[in-house]
Amino acid sequence: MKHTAPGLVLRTAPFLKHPTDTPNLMRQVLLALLPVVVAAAAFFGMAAMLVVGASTLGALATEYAFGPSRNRGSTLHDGSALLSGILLGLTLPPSFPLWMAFLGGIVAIGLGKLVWGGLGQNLFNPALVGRAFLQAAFPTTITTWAPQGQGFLHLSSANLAAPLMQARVDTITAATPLGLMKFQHELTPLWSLLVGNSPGSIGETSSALLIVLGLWLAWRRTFDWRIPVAILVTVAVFAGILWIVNPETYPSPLFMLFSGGLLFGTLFMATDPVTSPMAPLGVWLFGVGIGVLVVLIRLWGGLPEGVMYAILLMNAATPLIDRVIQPRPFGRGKHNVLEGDAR
Amino acid sequence: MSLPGTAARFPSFRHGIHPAGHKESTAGLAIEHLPLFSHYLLPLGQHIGAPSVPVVSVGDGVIRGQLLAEPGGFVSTGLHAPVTGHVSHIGPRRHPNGHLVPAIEIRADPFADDRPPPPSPTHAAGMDLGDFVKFVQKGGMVGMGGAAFPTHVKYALPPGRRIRRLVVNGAECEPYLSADHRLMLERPEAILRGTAIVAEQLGVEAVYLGIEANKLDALDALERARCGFPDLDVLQLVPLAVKYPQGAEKMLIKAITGLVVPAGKLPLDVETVVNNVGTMAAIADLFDLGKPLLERVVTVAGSGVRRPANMLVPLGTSVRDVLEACGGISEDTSMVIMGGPMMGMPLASLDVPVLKGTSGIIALAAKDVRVSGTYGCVRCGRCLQACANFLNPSRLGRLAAVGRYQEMQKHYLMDCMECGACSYVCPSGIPLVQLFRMSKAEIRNREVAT
Amino acid sequence: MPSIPASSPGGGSGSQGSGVADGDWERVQAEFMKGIWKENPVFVQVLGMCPMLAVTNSAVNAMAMGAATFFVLVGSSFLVSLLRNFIPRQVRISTYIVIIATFVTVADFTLQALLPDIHRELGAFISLIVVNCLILGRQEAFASKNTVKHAVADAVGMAGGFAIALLCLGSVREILGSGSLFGVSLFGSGYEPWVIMILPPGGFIMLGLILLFFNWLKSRRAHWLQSLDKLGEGAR
Amino acid sequence: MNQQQSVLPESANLGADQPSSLRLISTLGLAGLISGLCLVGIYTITLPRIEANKARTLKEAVLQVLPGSVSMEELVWNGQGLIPVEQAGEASYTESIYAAYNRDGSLVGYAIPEDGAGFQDTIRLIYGYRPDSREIVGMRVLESRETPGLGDKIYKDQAFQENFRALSVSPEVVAVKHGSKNAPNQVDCITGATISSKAVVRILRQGNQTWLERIDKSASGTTENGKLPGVPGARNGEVSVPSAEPGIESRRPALPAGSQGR
Repeated sequence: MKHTAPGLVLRTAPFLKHPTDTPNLMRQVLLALLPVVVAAAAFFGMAAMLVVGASTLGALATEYAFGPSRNRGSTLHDGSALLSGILLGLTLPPSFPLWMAFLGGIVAIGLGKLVWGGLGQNLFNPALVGRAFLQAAFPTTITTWAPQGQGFLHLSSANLAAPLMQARVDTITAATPLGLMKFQHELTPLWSLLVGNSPGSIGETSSALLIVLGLWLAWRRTFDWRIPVAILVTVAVFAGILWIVNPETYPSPLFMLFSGGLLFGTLFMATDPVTSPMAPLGVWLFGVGIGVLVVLIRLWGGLPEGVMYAILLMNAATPLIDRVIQPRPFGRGKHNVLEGDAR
Repeated sequence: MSLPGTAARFPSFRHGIHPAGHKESTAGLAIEHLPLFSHYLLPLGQHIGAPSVPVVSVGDGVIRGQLLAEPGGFVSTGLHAPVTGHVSHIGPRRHPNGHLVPAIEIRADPFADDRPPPPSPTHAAGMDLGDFVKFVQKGGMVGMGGAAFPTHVKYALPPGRRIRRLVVNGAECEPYLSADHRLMLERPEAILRGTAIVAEQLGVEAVYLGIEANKLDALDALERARCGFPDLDVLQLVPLAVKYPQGAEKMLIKAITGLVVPAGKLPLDVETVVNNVGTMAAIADLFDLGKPLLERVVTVAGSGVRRPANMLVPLGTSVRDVLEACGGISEDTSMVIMGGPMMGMPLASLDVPVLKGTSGIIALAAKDVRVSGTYGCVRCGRCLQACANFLNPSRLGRLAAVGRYQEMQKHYLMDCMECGACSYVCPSGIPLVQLFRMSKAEIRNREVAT
Repeated sequence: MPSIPASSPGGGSGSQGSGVADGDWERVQAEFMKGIWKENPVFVQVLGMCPMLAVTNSAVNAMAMGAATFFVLVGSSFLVSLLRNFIPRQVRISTYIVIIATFVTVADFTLQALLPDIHRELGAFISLIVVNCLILGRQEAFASKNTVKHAVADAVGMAGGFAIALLCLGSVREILGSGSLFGVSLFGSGYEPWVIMILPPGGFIMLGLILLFFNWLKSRRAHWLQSLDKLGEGAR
Repeated sequence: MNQQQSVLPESANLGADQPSSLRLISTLGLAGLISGLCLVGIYTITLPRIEANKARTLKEAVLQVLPGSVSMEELVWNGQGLIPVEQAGEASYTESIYAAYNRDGSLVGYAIPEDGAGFQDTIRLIYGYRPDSREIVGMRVLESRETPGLGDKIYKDQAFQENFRALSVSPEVVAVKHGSKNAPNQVDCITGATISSKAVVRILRQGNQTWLERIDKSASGTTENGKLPGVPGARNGEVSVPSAEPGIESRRPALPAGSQGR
């Protein structure tokens, strides 16, 4: 029998801990992104993988170089930089120059996260900051879409543009379903939106796959299910009303839901806990705001796609929402305390 | 772990968490008696409030049940000799919380008669409330769920106030613990008897006994036993959803009656009093047997314990003795907790006594002591969903980290009951409760200073 | 007018010159240098942000704005300092504004006559020099309390510092945003311009990065001085 | 006294030396007076240069959008016909166009300035219209704040400019998707800058709506030798203007309102 006291660990209660930790959450999202990357490879070939790789590399390098100087590289382990890098890559067109994707990764982590103070401090989703920067810096290149099905090994000459040099646009370009809708008033059939064989960003193609992944993440409680529900329902209802009023002018709500980056942005960007409100009511407000903005920008704005700006705008509103919508502490309600003796 | 359905079927409060129960290893084990040990250490301050005042001196012989120290004030209780022997020391000794506190040490007489003394019942029925309160106080009764709040204080009503409801707490929501569970299974009559005594004294209109749904066998045992108590026709046995912190007074009241105790107020303000099942049984023993609080049921469990058990432990027995009676602790034990794993205290040494409020001794092997990394708060909001008090632990944690205590007060820091639910769920491993405790202490210090 | 060895309330960094020619020249130098580096209006005091962000999308524009500001600031500082004992305190701000506005209008017309293209690019921001807080700030804080010599040194330093900052920002933004510097293409025709850099957000981003860099330099310097102190203590 | 004021200006001025209101007013008045004199001076000195600059810019633009022209004349609409601006009364017109002539003094076409909303801000442009072929033969953006790299292609993109070398005005000018121009009245949009391209087309149509009918009306009264009604002999001698000399061709020295920057 042991008589000496063991080397006891002294901590304060509670001593139990829910097994989910932050790297774990990041890993779950990364796991969910794996099928997206595989699907992108199938649709767009090696080019898509290289673009995602370049942006991820940029993100990781920045996190390493400008992260905490005392324990360099320690923040890489939480996986958030990796996640931001991959997410950014997936929002880019497959024929995007690799150097721009790399630059986007740097901006995403540098301006999107580190200048705010690192994980959990940033106001905007880092991947979307990177994308917004690229959109503003290289507006033409980022809206040049390659068609699908050119073989796995096909690399656009734009992909391989030398650093700082222009992407020579291939002769073959394609329009996204939203671009067709906005500028040509052509609707892409729903079936190809679901399967994903329509041009667009690397990660935004197969709606069916994204829905499955979203359900899985919601079931795992990796993200707050309220956000996607709020966004998608708002878009469906808003677009549905417009469609019923005037089906000639406005696309059907299903087209709105399954086209463009709505599903991808909803599932992987809007649900970023750092940049969304905390209290459930605030979360609903956040989701509804994104949904309304997406429809407004898509139908009346100057751009075919509005998910990025919608999410960024609501990111900016998040501190305000969190300030206004607070949980009311237990026992501080207005209700009469002696009422309620029903049972 | 509760099934998703249980939360819906049984009443409960809102928010809270569902930690793994870990109760299987001890829930089926009958309460054992502990052999006699040589030393018993009784700190004078085992409860919230003023320490008791010794009435014996070093060298005095004492017999089991003899008063050692009388209440040192109104919020204070008596202290009794758990064994027959003599007083070997009165002076500072190590309290489980690590401080040196005045204590009475008793060297047990190995040849003493350890048969229980003949019962000397006191009839509660004839007492008025004042005498009843004094009697309970002298009997050393404290809340045995863990907080060790002197029980009689809850019964001492300010003039003009009355109690309509008595809520008996059989929730036992802390993981690992099954002491109350076993008590309800093995001594349902004592619990009901104590409940009846208190209910009659207070003249309540309703009596509830809340039990979490993972202990429905205890509910059955009480249901069977209640036929012996025709007076207790107002008693309702209420199965509750399995959720932490169901056993917190305010949460239990909310779960059972739907009443919300206003923040900063007591259950008394909604004309309710809450007592633990262990306290009820002890009160029954006090009146029926004339036995003050001498011993209590302690769950000894956890991956570091060789032979988990529920033990009836005389107060003052050292933790080391209790653990050795359970086969000792394994070599890889890295943490011993007094109380439950959510709100208990870690022990730096095993040579500390079991107190009136010690509901469990949990020894955890290194593999179960989860030392999680700490990351920045990712604002996931899980702590908001966990906090039964509907606070915003994330924001409070951020404020605490930069020392903005006044702002924390504005965000209702003082409503926090330190149940640990937020720390439990935090994926970033932020020691929220620890930050809140420190902040509260800092706020109190500043208030004292001004 | 007697030369006054007063401490400079505006800068406070004047050396302890005691009216002797040598010391005075040192002080003039100090007043000049503080605007260039230690109290740089943009990088340290963060003044004059409106023109800073609006017109620095090319090096030429930045230089033109810098020159116009230089002219206005030096001119008005000279005049304000010269008239400082004549202008009653109660109407000093109004008078400064009149003086500044006159110089601004002169600059505006001159630019319009001589360099119409640049004037078109800078647009209203030339007229808006009048509300650049840097200029009125120097009058109130320094020129109105110091001799002409020091006031001009201060104005030259401040305006020089401002122009240098403008040029820094304008050069970086032009290089990234247009691939050229002073209109000379640096990377050939294949360069992909970063459009955002010649838009206002690019101004904000670059200014932020430059401020970051300056603060980093400052903290490094403070750190370095601290470790020197420690070394010195250790040696003792 | 001086010294005291300089060292301690505030306390010194606040104390015994409280200046009279007269002193305050006269100081301000003096400052204003001197300032005003300075401004008048600089205005007088720079005005000719500024006007010359503007006139040159305008002339360059007009001659550029109407290839082959060497001189120009500002015309306004008086309700019946187009008349030279110097013959119109002061308040009788609000907008004007420019007639341009070749070396022989015969009419090349009209330069029509017009503006309208672009993607970010007002786009101001001038375009050349030849009534004989009923074509737009040139377009120049005078002022715009379109997005650099995208919208600014409306004046930087050579291919887009090509659209306006021979753009038929009947039927109406329309914008089509990049690469699908197949009729003389179509304008090929710039990829990625559809809104700016369409804005240009919209502004052209707006200008056409205002002026084409008036030009036609005037032309119907025009004699064979290219003389404008009401302007007998206007094309002889008067029009060949030394190119660099300011302020002669167009009596209204400024570009249409707003061109002076903002």
